[in-house]
Amino acid sequence: MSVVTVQLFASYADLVGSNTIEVPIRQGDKVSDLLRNMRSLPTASMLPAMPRVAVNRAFASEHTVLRASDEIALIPPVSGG
Amino acid sequence: MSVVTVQLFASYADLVGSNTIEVPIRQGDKVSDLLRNMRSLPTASMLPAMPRVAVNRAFASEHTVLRASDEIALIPPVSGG
Amino acid sequence: MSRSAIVDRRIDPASLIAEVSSDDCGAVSVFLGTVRDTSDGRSVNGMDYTAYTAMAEDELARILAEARKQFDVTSLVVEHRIGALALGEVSVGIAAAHAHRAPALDAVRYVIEEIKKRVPIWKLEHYTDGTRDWVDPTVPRAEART
Amino acid sequence: MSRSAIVDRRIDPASLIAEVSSDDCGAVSVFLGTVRDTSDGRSVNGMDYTAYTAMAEDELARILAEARKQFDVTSLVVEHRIGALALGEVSVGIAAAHAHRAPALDAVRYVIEEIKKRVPIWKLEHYTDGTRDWVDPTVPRAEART
Repeated sequence: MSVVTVQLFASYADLVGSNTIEVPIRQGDKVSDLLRNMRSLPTASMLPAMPRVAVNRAFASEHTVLRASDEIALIPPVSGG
Repeated sequence: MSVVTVQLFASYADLVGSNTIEVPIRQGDKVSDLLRNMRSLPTASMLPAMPRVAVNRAFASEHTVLRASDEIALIPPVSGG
Repeated sequence: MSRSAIVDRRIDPASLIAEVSSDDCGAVSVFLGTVRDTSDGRSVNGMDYTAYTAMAEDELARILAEARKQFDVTSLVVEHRIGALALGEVSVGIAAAHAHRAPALDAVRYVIEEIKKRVPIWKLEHYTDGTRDWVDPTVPRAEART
Repeated sequence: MSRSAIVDRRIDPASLIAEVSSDDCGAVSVFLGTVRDTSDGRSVNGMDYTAYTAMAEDELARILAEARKQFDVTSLVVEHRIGALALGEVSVGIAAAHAHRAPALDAVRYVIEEIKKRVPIWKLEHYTDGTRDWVDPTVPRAEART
């Protein structure tokens, strides 16, 4: 097991009370595993079960395999423009 | 018979060598009659047979009935914008 | 507000934007037509725009009225310039504002498309070879037009 | 040219227009998003825009690349502002130039539609009753959004 730091923004940061959340992952884990692991954390209880995830500054699918060095973020529904 | 002054613009004015052309009409004549009368004028020989016609600053159909007081113009293909 | 005009001075896009903007609008759309250095493959160094001004003003006003009705846009302005224009100068400026983006974008497109079809304005292109010619969009040319 | 940026200063539409304009273009299209005084029927007196800036810049660049390819537009610029904005201020400015009008208009519309879908920027509305709320376009509200 290692731990990745997941960036939070806007409403998600407000819901968690922090700009980041630490989530444990195993080697070979995918985005879907990260989200499952995250749901078991008490600090993440307010977050939606299936948020959009960005890996290395691009939207990722649930099948994307994660590495410890990846830049990972949860993306709330966007409202720019 | 009376005579109406028809305004010419752009390429049509160049073709006729004048900004206006005088065309005879009868009471009750329509736009189609005006054009037929115009085609018999030597000065109009360079103009197309069926130009777009504006009456009182709006496009008119060939069925529009003309009055001596109308503002009449021939409208070459427009190229504004 | 709604305003249309044939002008014989420079068109200022910032003024058009300021004119349509208001706090109840969330979107402003702008279109500018400018003088291009090429036309139908020929090299251009200027343009004269001439109009049947009285009718052109009426026709522009009718087009704005149609756009206001069709897209529910109330803030809409258009200016078309006549006279001699240099390369890069703005020949037509259109601005629309609306609470939401789609009507603002649609209204501006409608106005420029209708101007191209029915406003009695004509351009005389000046070519770098010294010749001049009236543009006739009804005659097929080598290249699509702006 | 093509340029995208997240900025924390005023957006100047005239600068964007100047940036995309050139003598080989006959058409410039511009879209501005501005802060509106009403949202979902609630009275608004300001807005905070926040971004995942690194990704937002990448995503804007990807959108411009798509627009350039899809519409053959090479002159395209977009700036999105973050921070505190007052009513009427410009939050996003997009400008495109092309030889002809259709690609310039299409490119600008594409860019604003894609920004609304996928650029990680969020707005916190300030209501005149003193409350604040993150805007969530995925939640149905009383009124369509800009």
